[in-house]
Amino acid sequence: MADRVTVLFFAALREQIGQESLSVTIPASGVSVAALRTQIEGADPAIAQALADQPKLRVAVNRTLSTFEQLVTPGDEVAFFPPMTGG
Amino acid sequence: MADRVTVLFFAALREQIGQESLSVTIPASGVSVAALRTQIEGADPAIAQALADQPKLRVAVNRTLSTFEQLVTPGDEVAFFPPMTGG
Amino acid sequence: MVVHVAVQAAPFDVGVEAERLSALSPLTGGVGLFVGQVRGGQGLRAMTLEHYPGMTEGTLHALAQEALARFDLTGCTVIHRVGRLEVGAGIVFVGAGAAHRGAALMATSFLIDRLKTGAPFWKREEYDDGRTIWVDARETDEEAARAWMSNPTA
Amino acid sequence: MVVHVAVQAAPFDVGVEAERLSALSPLTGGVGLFVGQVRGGQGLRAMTLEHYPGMTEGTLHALAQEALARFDLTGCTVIHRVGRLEVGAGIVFVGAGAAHRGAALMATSFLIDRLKTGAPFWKREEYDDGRTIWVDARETDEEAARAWMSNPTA
Repeated sequence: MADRVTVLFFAALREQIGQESLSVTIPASGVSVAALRTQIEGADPAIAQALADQPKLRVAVNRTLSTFEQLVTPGDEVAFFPPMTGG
Repeated sequence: MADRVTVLFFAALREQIGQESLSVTIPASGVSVAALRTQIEGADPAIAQALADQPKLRVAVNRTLSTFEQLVTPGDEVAFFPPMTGG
Repeated sequence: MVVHVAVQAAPFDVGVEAERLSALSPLTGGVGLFVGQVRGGQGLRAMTLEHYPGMTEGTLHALAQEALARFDLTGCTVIHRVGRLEVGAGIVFVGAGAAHRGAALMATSFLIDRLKTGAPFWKREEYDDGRTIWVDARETDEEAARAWMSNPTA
Repeated sequence: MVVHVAVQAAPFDVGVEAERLSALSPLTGGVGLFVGQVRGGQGLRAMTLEHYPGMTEGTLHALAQEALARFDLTGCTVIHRVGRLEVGAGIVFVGAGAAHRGAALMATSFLIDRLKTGAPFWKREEYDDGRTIWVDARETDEEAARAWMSNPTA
């Protein structure tokens, strides 16, 4: 329970995956966003497909837009989503 | 009475001259705005001074911005004013 | 493409004017608006807006039509007040509706830039110490208006 | 310099928001405003605006602060609606007050350009024939946002 991150999906991604959040165990030392992505893709083919269908996938770590190199540590909130279309 | 134009003054010009309109007799064949200006300056030193005090004097003939070369014919309305400052 | 133009002593209602533009067409995606108001400071108490009654409305209509011709709009509005206006009071309202925001925002800038030096209004400022001063046309305003003239396709 | 930010399901009142900006300071000479609304056509019936509740308000506040840092403003406002909105309904309101119109109008453009691709909102369109489509980010919107990034002093 301690070494977990919350993963959120929004918009088309949430709809395609059919769930809006996951709780994922990671090493206490942390992983990159890219490694976290590979981990959740490996665990669920529907997630792998949905993420692959987003050529311009965006990620936010702790509610701030981030890169896929960003380090994620336990307790973080990581959100994946398509390009934003507000306004 | 037939060969007259109405001359209007606005803003600082109106205030300095102390009147807002004149009726001026011109030749039936018309005159340029520049000639009309010379005519009214000659008739009233206060007008001459007020127009001279406006280095960027503007003129409208029949309610359309015009040049000083524009021909003015009897019945026209000619307005002199400083640069406009709306908005 | 609907034009609404008014020259009036009464205040304008920005909410009503915004709604007028929003409701012009179901194809409107964006509405740009600008309100100019009497800016205080340096002891300014009020301004009096003088205009050339016979010429003003025609000039504003021509300006609105030029905006319609230049930008892809669903409509536009120009309202200018006249008379004595205290600090904080609205002087001018311009707005434009369009399918896309770029046209709406460009037309809004165009209308206010051109109106500043291209319509027969004059401002007389009134200060706390009793001085009254006719506002000089600002060179930057004339440049802003000229920029639109030298760029007729924007 | 006062910032007003809101994320809400309820409609916004453009008149109230314009007045809020006008009244911020006696030194305000101009207020720029923009309203984005659901554009109809091609059988579009409504849109649903989804957002990232924990992130949205912070992003909008950061955007408003960036506008204050970039332009000489008396204040600015960003309001974005969420939920289902029918054709003609307001989606977004941005506005900025300033001593001079240039800053107010530039800030208004900046806020809407950056908000389009820089805040966590997503639009799902709903058509008369029952189709629903997630709106793709437009390349022109991303260019408009990038233009402000490569021009940090404007």
